[in-house]
Amino acid sequence: MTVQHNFRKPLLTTTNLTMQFGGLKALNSVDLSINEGQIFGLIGPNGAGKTTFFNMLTGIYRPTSGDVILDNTSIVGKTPAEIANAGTIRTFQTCRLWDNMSILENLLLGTYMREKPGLFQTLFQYTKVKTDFTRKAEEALAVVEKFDPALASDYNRKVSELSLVDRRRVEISRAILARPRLLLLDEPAAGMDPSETRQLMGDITKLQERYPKMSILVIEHDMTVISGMAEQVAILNFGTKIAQGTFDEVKNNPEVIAAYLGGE
Amino acid sequence: MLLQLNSVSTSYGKIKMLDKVCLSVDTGEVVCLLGSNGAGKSTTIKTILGMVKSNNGQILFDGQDIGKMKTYEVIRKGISVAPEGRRLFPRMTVEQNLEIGLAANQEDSAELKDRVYQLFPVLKDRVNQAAGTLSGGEQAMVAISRALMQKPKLLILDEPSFGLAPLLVEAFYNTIIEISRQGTTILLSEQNAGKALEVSDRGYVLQKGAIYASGTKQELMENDLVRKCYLG
Amino acid sequence: MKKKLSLLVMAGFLTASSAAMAADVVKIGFMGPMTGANAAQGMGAKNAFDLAIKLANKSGEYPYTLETVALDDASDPATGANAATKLVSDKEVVAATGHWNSPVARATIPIFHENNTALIVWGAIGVDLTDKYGKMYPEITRVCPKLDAENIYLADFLNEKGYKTFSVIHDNSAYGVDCQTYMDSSLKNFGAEVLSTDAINVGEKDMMPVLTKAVATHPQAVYYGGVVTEAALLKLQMNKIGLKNSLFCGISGIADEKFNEVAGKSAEGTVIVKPGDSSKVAGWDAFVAAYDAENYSEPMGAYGKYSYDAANIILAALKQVGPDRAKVAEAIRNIKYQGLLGEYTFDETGQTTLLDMTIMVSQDGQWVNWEDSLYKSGERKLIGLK
Amino acid sequence: MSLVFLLHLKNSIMLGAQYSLIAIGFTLFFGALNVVVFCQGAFYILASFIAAGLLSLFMGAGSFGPVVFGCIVFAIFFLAMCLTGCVGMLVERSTIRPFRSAPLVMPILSTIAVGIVVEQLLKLFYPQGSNPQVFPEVFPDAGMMLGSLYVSAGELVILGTTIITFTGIYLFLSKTRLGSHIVAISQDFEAAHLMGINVDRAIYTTFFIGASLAAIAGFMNGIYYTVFRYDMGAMAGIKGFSASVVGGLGSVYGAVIGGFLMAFTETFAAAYIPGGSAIRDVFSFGILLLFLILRPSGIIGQNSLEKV
Amino acid sequence: MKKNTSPAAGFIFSSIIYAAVVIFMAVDDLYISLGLIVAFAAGIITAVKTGFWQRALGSINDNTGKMTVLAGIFTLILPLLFLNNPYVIHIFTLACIYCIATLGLNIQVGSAGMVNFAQGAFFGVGAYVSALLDVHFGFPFWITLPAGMAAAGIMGLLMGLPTLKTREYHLSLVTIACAYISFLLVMNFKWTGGPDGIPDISKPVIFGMEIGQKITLGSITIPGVMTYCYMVLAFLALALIAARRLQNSWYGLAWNAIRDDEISSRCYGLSLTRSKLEAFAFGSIFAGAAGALYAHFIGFMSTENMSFQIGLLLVCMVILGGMDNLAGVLVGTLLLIIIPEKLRAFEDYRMLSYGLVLILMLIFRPEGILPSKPRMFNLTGRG
Repeated sequence: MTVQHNFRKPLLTTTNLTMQFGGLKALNSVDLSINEGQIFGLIGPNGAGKTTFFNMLTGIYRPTSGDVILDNTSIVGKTPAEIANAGTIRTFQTCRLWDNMSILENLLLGTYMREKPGLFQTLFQYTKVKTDFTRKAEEALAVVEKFDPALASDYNRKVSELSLVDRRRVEISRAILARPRLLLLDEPAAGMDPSETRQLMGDITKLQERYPKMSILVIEHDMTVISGMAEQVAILNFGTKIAQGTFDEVKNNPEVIAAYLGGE
Repeated sequence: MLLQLNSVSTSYGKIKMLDKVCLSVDTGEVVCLLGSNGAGKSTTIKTILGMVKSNNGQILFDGQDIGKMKTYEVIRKGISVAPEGRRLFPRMTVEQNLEIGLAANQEDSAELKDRVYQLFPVLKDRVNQAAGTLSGGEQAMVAISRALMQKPKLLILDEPSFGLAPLLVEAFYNTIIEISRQGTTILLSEQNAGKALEVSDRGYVLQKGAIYASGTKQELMENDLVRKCYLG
Repeated sequence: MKKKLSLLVMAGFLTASSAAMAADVVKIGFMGPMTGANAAQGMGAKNAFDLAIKLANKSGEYPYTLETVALDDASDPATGANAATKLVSDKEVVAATGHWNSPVARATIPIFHENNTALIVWGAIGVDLTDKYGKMYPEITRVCPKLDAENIYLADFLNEKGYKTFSVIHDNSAYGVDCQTYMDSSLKNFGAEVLSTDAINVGEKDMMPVLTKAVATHPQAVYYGGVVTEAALLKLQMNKIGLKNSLFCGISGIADEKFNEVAGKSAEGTVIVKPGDSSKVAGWDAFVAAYDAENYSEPMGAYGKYSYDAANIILAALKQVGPDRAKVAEAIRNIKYQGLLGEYTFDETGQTTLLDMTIMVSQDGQWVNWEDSLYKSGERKLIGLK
Repeated sequence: MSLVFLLHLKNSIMLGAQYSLIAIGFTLFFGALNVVVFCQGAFYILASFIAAGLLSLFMGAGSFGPVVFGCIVFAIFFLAMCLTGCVGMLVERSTIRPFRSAPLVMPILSTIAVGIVVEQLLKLFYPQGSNPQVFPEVFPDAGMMLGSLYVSAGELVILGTTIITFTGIYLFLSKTRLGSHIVAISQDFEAAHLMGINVDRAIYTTFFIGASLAAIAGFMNGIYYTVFRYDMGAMAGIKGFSASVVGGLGSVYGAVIGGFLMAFTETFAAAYIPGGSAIRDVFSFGILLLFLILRPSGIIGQNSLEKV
Repeated sequence: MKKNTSPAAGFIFSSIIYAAVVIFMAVDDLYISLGLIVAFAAGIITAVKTGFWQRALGSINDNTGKMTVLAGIFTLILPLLFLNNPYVIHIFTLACIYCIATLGLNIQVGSAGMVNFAQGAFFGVGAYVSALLDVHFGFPFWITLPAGMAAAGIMGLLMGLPTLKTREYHLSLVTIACAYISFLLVMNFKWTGGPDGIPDISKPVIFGMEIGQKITLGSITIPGVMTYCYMVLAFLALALIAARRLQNSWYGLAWNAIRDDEISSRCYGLSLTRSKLEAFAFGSIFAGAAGALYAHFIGFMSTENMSFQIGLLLVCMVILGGMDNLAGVLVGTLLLIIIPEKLRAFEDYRMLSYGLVLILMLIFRPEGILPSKPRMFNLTGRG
């Protein structure tokens, strides 16, 4: 049994979540519970099923069995768009931005789910659309500025021209602009050097402070990266959750050491 | 030197993927390539195999410049690969998968098949099963067997422990040692540094597309930064 | 700056074109398909038209130079409308003749009417062109026979020969549908029976389903309303599927040597009706000689004589009233003109009263006038008669 | 069964054979490159032109004994097929390979454009190209009775060719090394690369075969319907593509089933629905739309998961 | 964003282009037309080589407001220049009608990345519905036009349905199938006039005045086509405004997003179903409007004008001009309407050249003559 470290209500719960591709059990009966306002780390080596887990939480894959409850409602069978509207937003390991669009366009689209002018305003009251854009653009740039002011000043640049680190920053800003209740970050530090990683993790922690009700689920293969920030971590290996708890608890779990640190 | 990369750089569009990578693998060695996701391990392998063309630098294999060759030519020179994520042909049987491995090799298949069945006896019972229906461990075996069917001088293993249960990982690394002992040079790309260094003679650590550290097994294990970053 | 410059240039162009107006030139328009699938028909007619104008210029009977403005309608109503607009935009054009396709004519007729310019239809045979528009608009006349006339003529002929049961197949073009309508009513008028009616797509190659349906009814004759390609295919596939003993017949849409060429041996004995065989008309040989003398690269085709006569009718009207659009149009309507094919007058719908029709039969790979054929003489027997 | 029904059945089999062959080509191309090659119809009609041209040249050259005649006819068909295959390879090199990593719409558009170009070139530069062309009658005017149904020599040849071609394709893909490479490419393009398969050569082969299959379908069209025209390719291509989608894009068996299903629908709708013959295409496309709404993966298609 | 480029280069550039277009339209001779095309191409190459092209385009981009006014004036003057030559106005009007259709098609092909070959069919639906209501029921143009637009929009939605679960290649096939199906159905039903088409479609009436009727003012006769031309221009202006607003709104952003990356879009709450259906519906409404304008302009509508070839032609226009760039779309449409009309003698080579142009464009300049660019936001106090 996992130990509850606080009494905030759970936002996301998975029960017996299983995904099978042909003969391959990518995920085997995973139970997980994430509370409101929590930073949760999901750790495991490559191929442990972390990304598959995300794909099920966001509706891209339909689980073979098991259930995903977001805020007391099952999201199994819902489309990714519906799940996003319910408050789950993710980033991608390979950084899926809209490559032919500018930084600002990408960021603006992050706010897509919020209230916005409809068809009538678009066609007949275009100034409303303009002011809406301006307002949201200002907000978007304020967010991305926190990561890198250079990005905010060069907002008309195509994202395909950006470096990997900058793309990652744009992607995370875009996710935040969607005001998620549950933010899923898929290896946000991939391709960064240790100092960049540290900075990013610091930024994420600050984010959590700014939006205290938002829960963040971070995938990492390297547990040291999130050691400082995650309140809870769960370890996945070969599709099975092998441990859960605070970083220190998990770190000393013999099974984890055996599996994850390679038997040292 | 069997394989040598002299200051190889690669970029994808405007984004730089590899930055002056120098790397060498000697005959008979097991060399590991370490680094976290996105550090450039896969790009390095793709560049060696000619899937991605390098902008500059030189790639020598067996004394020949393979930097401008097409992938299949590189592979026919004697490099074979068990790719990341296995990449089996899911609707083909195990046997058919192995036979595809012969693409670069015109030799008698029976002998080669015997050799892999000796390494992985389990596969013998699965010969006519579609590869997509195998379990994760079996798929990993097929992937390596398929690469071995090419009788490579250099075997590249890209994340072979991907998604494997700890027990299997252990067994797997034993097999790698066995393959190496039979005389195949191995370049091993791993995220799991501890495990990989255990079986390697030497290693390179990649970070943001550049070689960040290199040395023998001992040197790397003792390197503070490497320990801190990759060994937990 | 540059804007003004461009306006100047523009103004220059306009002055240049209006200067040309002063010259003594009278233009007569020709429209027809000069590109696309029906280009052969259109080019032949254009050449014959051109010949008429050339001869008129040579005759010296006109105090101005006559000029042909030949425009392509590409068998497409929209293109035809463009061409018609171009013609009426040119103030020197006094009258025009046009079109092989009825839909194109339907699109251009209102344009000519609005501009009080005469249009003589030389090749489109849709009934409504005169029955409806000719009646409404005095500008519209036609020198070729209407589609129903051809069908009545054919039905009459076959009835006389003793054909009583028919299968009617038509393509789904305007032409095909009209053929079906008029053939159907004509056959019924003569007491014949239509056993099956079926439509095919233009461009269809697989006639087997419709033919198979026809096989079941054992008709004495299969009538096809459509054009050459599909007709040849039908005839070829008829022989394959067991309709060898039914007559194949049609109207002028099939009247092309291409049919015999494509259908090969299977074509033998096909009966069609087409606009008159003119070889017996007085003055025909002189006309052909004149045409040949001009060394046109395309043969005259079946409709050349109509566009030739249409041109001459316009010229005659021009001679009577001078180059004025409205007057020319009026004069054409009331004309009595001895043309190549006979004396032209127009009834109240603008349709020529000249009836010019011949039965042809395919004999040894050629269309032969019924009167001269081995079938008439009894050496060969028409298919499908008991 | 009445004779009329049998005749309709024969018609649909003859048509289905053509659709299936074209559809197999689509499926092979799609497997190899994940592209839809919209100019399959152009190969189909091009082959008819080449074969008919060569045949009429040869038949005008004089008379031959039946054995020599047969051999030469066969050689001409083979030559026309190979030429079409080469055009297929050329098309791959010039208008499909440049778009291998481009958005999917690019090869769609470029192959549609190639289809137009081939069609127009035939129309404009083949002697009398815009006219209907007669396919020379090379088979004896004989046949046999199957019950009450007469089957001509040409039709028997078509049937035989269909069976031989289907078997040949099956054997090629399952028993030969090159065939298995093509299958491997269709299952995982990158892995095939990594196994040392000369992917470009295998793709050339695929295009050669695909275009040749379209060529065979073109010959069948000529033999059965005797007349063809430059603009008949486009529709045949679209029908073949529809057939491969109905059957399940990527599956050779699916293509065969889809081809016959489309042909049956079309022929019987034309035959038994009043007024159906003029709008027969509406029925076959209707089947396509139904499948896309209800079962987009086709009869034998498997749903593939998107890689994220 | 620097905004100090002078409008001069843009003015000179557009004036030259305008003059060239006007001269080209005025010339009637085939060989002069050909010569002009060659000269024009040479001019463009020189302009690109000397950098004038880039400078001019930059200047136009930076002075959008002034340039729009200039373009507006140019366009309004154009018909007046050809007072004596209604034929040119006729062609220009046709081109403008097609522009409305391609603006709609651009929503699908350019913005949302869905190649739609059925735009010709939607054009036809708009035209037929409007024409049938007019001819059979005598409804005025101002009712039949919206009806035609609505019918086309509904058709667009229906066609969108089978494409929802499918991918690019299926989508193209569906549109091709729909183009053929609608063509065949219209062709084979009696109440659509069948192959005979619908003749005698009336002209629109506004304030008791029939548009398209010639007006005589003293010695000057204004040809009927002139008034129709201005009406079409008014519609084109409306269509442009609507297209621009859609493009620069949440709709446009969403379409671009689903074009670039469907999965990513879905994960940000964009409903593919909704966006695609909207793209189909809006795009076909434009086509429906164009069709209705066409039918009442020519006064005759037949199936030739809704064939698959028309759809193909429209796609060519969008690709040639520049996908997702409204100005580009207009340029592409004008080029592909006016040049073939001038080179009618080469009509037989038209399809061949479309095919070749399409291949060459895709290989060498897939972004079209005027490539699309990211939306430029000018935020105060930034950059």
